[in-house]
Amino acid sequence: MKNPIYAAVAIGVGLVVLVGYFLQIDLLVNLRIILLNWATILIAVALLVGVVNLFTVHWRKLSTDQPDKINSIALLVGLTITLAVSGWFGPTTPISLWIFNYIQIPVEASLMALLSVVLIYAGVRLLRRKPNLLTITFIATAVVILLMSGHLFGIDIPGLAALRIWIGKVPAVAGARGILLGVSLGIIAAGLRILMGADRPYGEN
Amino acid sequence: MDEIICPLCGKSNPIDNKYCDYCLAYLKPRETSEPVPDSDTNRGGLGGHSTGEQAPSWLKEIWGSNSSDEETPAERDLGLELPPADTSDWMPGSSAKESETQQAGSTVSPFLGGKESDDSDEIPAWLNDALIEEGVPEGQEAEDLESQPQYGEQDKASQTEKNAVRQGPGSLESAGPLAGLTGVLSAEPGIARIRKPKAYSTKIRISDSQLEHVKLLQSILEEEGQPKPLPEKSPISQQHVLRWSIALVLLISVFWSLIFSKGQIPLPIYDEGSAEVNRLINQLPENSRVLVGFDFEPGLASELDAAAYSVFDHLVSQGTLFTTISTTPTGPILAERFFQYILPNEKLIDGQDYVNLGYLPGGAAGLLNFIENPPGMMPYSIEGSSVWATETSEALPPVNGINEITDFEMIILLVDDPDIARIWVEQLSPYITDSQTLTSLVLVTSAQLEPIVRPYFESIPQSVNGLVVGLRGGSAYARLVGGEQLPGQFWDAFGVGTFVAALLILVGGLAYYVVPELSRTVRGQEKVE
Amino acid sequence: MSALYIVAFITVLVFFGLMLGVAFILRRREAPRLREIPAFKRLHRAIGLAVEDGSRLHISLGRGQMLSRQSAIGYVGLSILDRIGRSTSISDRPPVATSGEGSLGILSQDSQRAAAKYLGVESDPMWGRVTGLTPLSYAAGTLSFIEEEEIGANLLIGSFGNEVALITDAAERKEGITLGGTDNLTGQAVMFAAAQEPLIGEETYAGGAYLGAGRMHTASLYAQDILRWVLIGLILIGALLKLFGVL
Amino acid sequence: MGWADWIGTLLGFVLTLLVFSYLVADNQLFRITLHLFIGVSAGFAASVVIHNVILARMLEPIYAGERSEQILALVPIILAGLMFTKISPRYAFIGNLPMAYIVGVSAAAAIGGAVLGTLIPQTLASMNMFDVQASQAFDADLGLRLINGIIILVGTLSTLAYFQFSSVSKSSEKSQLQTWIDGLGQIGQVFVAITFGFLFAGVFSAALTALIGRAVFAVDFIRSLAGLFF
Repeated sequence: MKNPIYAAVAIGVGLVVLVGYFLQIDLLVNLRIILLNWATILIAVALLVGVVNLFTVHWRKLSTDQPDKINSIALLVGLTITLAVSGWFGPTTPISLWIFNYIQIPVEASLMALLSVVLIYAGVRLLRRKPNLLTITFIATAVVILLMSGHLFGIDIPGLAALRIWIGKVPAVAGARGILLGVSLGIIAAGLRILMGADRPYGEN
Repeated sequence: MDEIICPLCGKSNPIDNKYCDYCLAYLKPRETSEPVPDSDTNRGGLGGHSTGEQAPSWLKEIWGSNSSDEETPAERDLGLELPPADTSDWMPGSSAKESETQQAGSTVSPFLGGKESDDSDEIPAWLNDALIEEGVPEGQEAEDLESQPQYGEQDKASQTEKNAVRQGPGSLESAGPLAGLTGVLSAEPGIARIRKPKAYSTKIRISDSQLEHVKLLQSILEEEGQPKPLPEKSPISQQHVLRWSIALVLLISVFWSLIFSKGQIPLPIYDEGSAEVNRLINQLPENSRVLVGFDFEPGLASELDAAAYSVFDHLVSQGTLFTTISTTPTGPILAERFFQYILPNEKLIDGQDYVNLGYLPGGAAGLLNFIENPPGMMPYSIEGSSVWATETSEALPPVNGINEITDFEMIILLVDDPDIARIWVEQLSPYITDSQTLTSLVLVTSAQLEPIVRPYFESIPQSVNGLVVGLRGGSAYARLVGGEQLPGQFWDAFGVGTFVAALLILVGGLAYYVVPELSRTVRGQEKVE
Repeated sequence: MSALYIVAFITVLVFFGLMLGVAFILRRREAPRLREIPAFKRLHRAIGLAVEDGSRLHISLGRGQMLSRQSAIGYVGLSILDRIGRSTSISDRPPVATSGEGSLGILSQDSQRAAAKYLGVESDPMWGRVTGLTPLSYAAGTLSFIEEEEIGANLLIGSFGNEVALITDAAERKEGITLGGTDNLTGQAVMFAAAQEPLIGEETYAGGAYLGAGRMHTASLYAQDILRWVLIGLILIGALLKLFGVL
Repeated sequence: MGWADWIGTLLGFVLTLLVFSYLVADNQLFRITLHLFIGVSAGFAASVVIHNVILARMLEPIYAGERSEQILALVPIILAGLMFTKISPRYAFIGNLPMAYIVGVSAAAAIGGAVLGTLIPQTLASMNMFDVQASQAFDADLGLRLINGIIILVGTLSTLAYFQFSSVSKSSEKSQLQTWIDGLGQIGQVFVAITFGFLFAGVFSAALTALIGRAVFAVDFIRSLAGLFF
């Protein structure tokens, strides 16, 4: 048996906030600000629930003695120590910054560095995978922009620098604007489905 | 008019007809050389007549069927058969049918271009079974072929009886116990129907070439049945080789340029955006209050550090006070790190030179609330100390006199995410574009954001007043204001890296497309999919 | 300023009305056919395979911030997860959802629980996981999830940035299919190059309609199409009026 | 550089090498490093949220706020408490209320953001490119600006048309209108490809800078290490 209360809450609160966005009536605007404030706190709490979920998933892996439990140990150790240290001393104290500078930054920056190889690999295989007008234009643009992003060893190819700026100012903007407008239509539709009660991602029972 | 009844079909034909107009049977008996038995004449004039003259040859043969192997013309023309004299078997005409099949075989043989083979040992069992399954059981062909003449012969039998009756009582029985009597109804037609069934070959007749095909098919089917071991998956695939090659080329080029670069390549010349940032910072009064949004991921710290380094160096030299805020949880730590470790000047003092408001949850909604009411939304610093002016305490210098977002002289956003950049710009746009507002918005972004943020800079009126994009922008700014340590360190390797990447994508992509061996893995994978 | 807000409000009301109207019409009339999108065609095949051979389907919901525009793509991902969950839970390996944001993680577990209840099977909390809470740590967690589990197809529908390339690369190393889309422009650009079947821009939001998630999904698609042409017309007219100095 | 920094730099160097080992092949050490990183980043996110939101914005008003603030502060605390029941599958249903609340508010925020933040501003921006009066005030080369404006307009509209989902032709064969729409979509595809190509190059530039950053870090570390012994 579905419980209509949750749908009523979602729709009611959503409509109040939505109308509060558009109609600049003090009562509605203030109500919107309060509701949004509560929501921002809840989103932060949800992040903590997410941390607990992460912890329990790996704790369960550990307790069920799965083959990759060493990974779970690493995660749990990292999470516990960081949370304990930065939670107790504060996230911006020198000891927390030490963990941040020497563990998080090196790993995360290295993952970003891996991305450079992954992206070239994807670019190399793209033409074989999808040999069409879209791909050829994509590759041609990417190559021109890449060439003009660097110093090209001091060689100045006339017009190429201007071409890079023009692509960034005109056709790239046109495509981006078209995509953003289309996406905004999609966002409105998805949001309205929630406010109509057609989509109910929250549990209902 | 005179007419003659056809002895076969019973239809009347003109008397002078030799053949029946309907069934082409002989209407008149042939002349036979069969001698009239003397006994007939010796019987003393009882109206006896020679069978050879009066009785049609077909009837005569029915009478004396056992002794005659000779076919009548009608039999020849219609293919009627008589039982062989020597047969004890009830099924008739097997020998005739065999000769018929033999004949068929001999006609097929030259056409197939090979000698016939009816050796069933050479034909796989499954093919025989298949034939049986397909409704062609052994001897079936024989039955089919036999059934047709039987009906024909039944008709013919009834006709023969009719004709025999028409011949009238004058006919003389020449054989059996009733020999000599006339008007005897012949039992022959009925008996004549009982024949030895034809024996047909139950073997499939196929040529050598057909047999070869059959054997080939059999071998293919047998191979299909055999389980084949899966091909050993090579631990090193084409993908691995390609990845390794790309990584090797890129790493070598980057390290090479870092180690052996002489720093001869000049930094890029400033562009419109960075020049505008420089102008705006130069216009800032001393101890001006700047709000800085640290909204990038630690993974891109290198790029944003390099891009923002000279800008902040310039700001610090102007005696600017900073207030930092982030919409990402790691932002406050990045801000602290930037002020404590990255900037070249002596360390800035927290709470005096800068204040870290910390993390602002709630994305766009949270940001909107903060823009509308900064003190109300972020009352404390990340350390939990009070920041804004209250009854009991004074505001910290960086936020002294700040009640609204437009009280800041400048807002600088360090961002790597297009959505976060757009949220900031769109929420601030009404204030920035307002002609009454003196606050300017400057973006220091990752290179990937250029086509997203540039329109805001190009728009009229401007939603973004200054723009420094990526390492290139940071290097251009560094060249403009001097302070080339950090960007200068990166610029040479960056140029080499982008050049190598463009080359790899262009040349490698074409080679991968043209040379099929290289792309085998992809095709294989696509097949799998 | 306030006029702008009124125009915005009217736009939303018109959209709302159009969706309801089209949904009402679709109750009686057969919906016009939609253009073919290869990624959804491939997804249908992948779902079929998941049901047949019990291969696991991985649905990645991204790490979009709630209370922003990014939440919408998260809801699209959740409705697709719900749809697929109800169709593939009959296999012995139901789909697993990974997410990089707390509330998305909770919602994915709710969705999995609802699907399991609908099919009368026992739900497992491991079917909806949070694999990381910052963009790159989420990518790292999803990457190792793909490496550790036997995944048939990876559907990436949510808010992803450039880090999505690491996920698609891991999937490719395991010879799994990757398809999906995102609202993030840089994420789209990367996915276009790295994913086998990328969805471009607005296409991602059509997932529910293409998977038969309900009449309202189809209705909203037709409403989008109508408003698209209204928007095109308005821009053209507005540009001309601006050019001639009327506006 | 103090001993703590030395250890830290060494640790950072080792972790960098372990991550780069993924380029050779996926391996256990790489996965351990990833999991360590996931744990650390989650720990930081949690502690920032605890300090910045839970303590400063959720609990502080209860102690320091006025009566009205205290009452208002109770609502998120109660909802947060309900949300924590989601941790247990058995009592998860209790947490549906705060989730429904979040979903409703975020849906509204998404719609508001899309209409006020993207739809209307981008539409107006597309029109404003042809604002002759404003352009004359700012731009000397009006002709070039108009040509660029026309290209952007064509690109924007054709890209928008490219996303058309429903077919306008009733039968299986294309109507003339459908052919036009498809043709417009083809033009839009080219603009989409150019945008993606530009963004792709930008993403690579960012990743390359990160690679250079790691390379600089490694070279500096090795140089300083060599300086210790030689």
